[in-house]
Amino acid sequence: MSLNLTTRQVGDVTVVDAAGRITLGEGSSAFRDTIKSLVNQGHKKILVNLGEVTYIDSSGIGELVSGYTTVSNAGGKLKLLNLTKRVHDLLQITKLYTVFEVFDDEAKALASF
Amino acid sequence: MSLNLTTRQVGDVTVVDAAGRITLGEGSSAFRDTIKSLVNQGHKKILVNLGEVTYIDSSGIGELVSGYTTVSNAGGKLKLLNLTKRVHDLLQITKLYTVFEVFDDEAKALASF
Amino acid sequence: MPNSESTPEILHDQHLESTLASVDASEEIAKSVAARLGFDEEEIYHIGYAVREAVVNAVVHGNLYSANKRVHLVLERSAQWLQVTVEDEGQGFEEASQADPLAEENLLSQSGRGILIIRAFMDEVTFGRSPGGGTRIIMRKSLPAAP
Amino acid sequence: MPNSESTPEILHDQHLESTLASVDASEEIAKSVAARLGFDEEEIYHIGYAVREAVVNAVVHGNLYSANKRVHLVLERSAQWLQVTVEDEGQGFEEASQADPLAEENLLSQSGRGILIIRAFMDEVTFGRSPGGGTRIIMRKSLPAAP
Ligand SMILES: Nc1ncnc2c1ncn2[C@@H]1O[C@H](COP(=O)(O)OP(=O)(O)O)[C@@H](O)[C@H]1O
Ligand SMILES: Nc1ncnc2c1ncn2[C@@H]1O[C@H](COP(=O)(O)OP(=O)(O)O)[C@@H](O)[C@H]1O
Repeated sequence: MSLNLTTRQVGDVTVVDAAGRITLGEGSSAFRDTIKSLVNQGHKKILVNLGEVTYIDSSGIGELVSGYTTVSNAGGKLKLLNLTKRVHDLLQITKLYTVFEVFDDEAKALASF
Repeated sequence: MSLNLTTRQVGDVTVVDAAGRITLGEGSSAFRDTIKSLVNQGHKKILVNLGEVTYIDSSGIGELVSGYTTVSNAGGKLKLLNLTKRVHDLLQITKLYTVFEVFDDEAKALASF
Repeated sequence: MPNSESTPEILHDQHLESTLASVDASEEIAKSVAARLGFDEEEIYHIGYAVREAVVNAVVHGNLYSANKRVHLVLERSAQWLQVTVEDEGQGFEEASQADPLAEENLLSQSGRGILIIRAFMDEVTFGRSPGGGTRIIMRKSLPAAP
Repeated sequence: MPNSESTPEILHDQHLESTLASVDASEEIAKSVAARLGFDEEEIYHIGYAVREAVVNAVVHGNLYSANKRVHLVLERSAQWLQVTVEDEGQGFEEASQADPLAEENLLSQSGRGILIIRAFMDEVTFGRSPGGGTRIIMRKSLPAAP
């Protein structure tokens, strides 16, 4: 699979470290299922680290938004960490930059929850 | 991909001929996307022919149900045609046999819409 | 001939990555072991199906597809049964607190049917915890009567 | 040197199956053609991205993954531009009737951003119909200035 996910717990925040490509297919499904399972298991503070994500297609962007909605609907928060320039540009083009809380410092991101 | 989909229009009914396995991954996603796209394009009478489907996992069953709901919510109808014994048994076990309208004769299925 | 208390024989023991490829592989492994033990076609299908669902749950719900987590798959046989154990490195779960997929209000749910089908297809199913606190599912199917 | 009205040169012309493997293949083909034409890394990424999105739409919305339908991918160059054409065998669609992904009420939609990004990444984008009534999208990007 071209997307690598690793989940770690830092205090009460769950950090999902993503690496590779989030594109239609196994990548976007794995991302979606992971967020869903976390929410199912009661996790409400989710920080998605996109620092190693080199590519997100429009379907992957859709899964970021769905994840955001799923977590919000469960009374939690999903925030983003470490956008590459390419991912940053995509969020600008799609006006999602204003929707997501975005951090480039993990400590600050963790403290913000 | 282990699932083969073919779509054909018979009068105002769209028949989706499925063959192979509907399992978590590209199979279940392709099935979901196809139903969504059909509904998006205004198709409201959808007959899913499962005659050549040898295997559906629980995720695939979930996509059948989602497809049913998506079409119903759009004011349409999704019905099933030609269940193999294995698929029939799965719908029994999950009590979905009562939810779906199921046919084993295409002409009758088409006339029922 | 071994009696029911004899040590089971391990037929397969493998740590798999948390990917859908591992799901396909597990189903194939289970089916070929079941075939070797003389199960009939329908039983082989049932065993493969149950193992697929258990490994999907381990990958998706347990390990969250994590690259640093493995799924442990063990197949063993005793004189009476084939036993399949699937362990993940997740946080475990309580079967009793899951929604009942047969309840009227859940019939149209998109998910939640895996364990129901595993129970329908295997003779004995027990949930427990893996050493690390993740989920362990043990599934047994009685061996076919010797011909 | 050819002028702008000269016949474009066809660099690639292929009929692809309606699968995600074709999507990956199309992106790779577009990127390697773009690299050969001297586009820089960022432009190559943009061209590959736009082609991926166009082929996803052809596979998913146009051909509905159908085993009996093909996606037609053509890359050509003139003196001024690289042009990519993607055609499907679907029923076509009206761009104007699609929801605006930038409207406040659609910002949280799960889908509907592909064409927006295609337009952002390519210089000229035109939708039309393929001979069979499906969708034809033509995307152009100005060639890099000769060094
Ligand atoms: N290995 C596991 N680790 C954590 N939770 C699990 C595991 N297996 C099952 N579950 C929980 O039990 C629920 C029901 O599982 P299942 O019946 O297989 O249906 P589904 O996987 O479609 O939700 C899952 O949604 C999940 O919350
Ligand atoms: N090739 C096509 N055939 C039919 N409909 C299409 C095609 N391409 C796009 N569409 C329609 O336009 C909509 C917007 O497409 P797009 O911006 O790429 O977003 P998305 O694919 O995520 O929905 C699609 O949802 C679909 O209804």
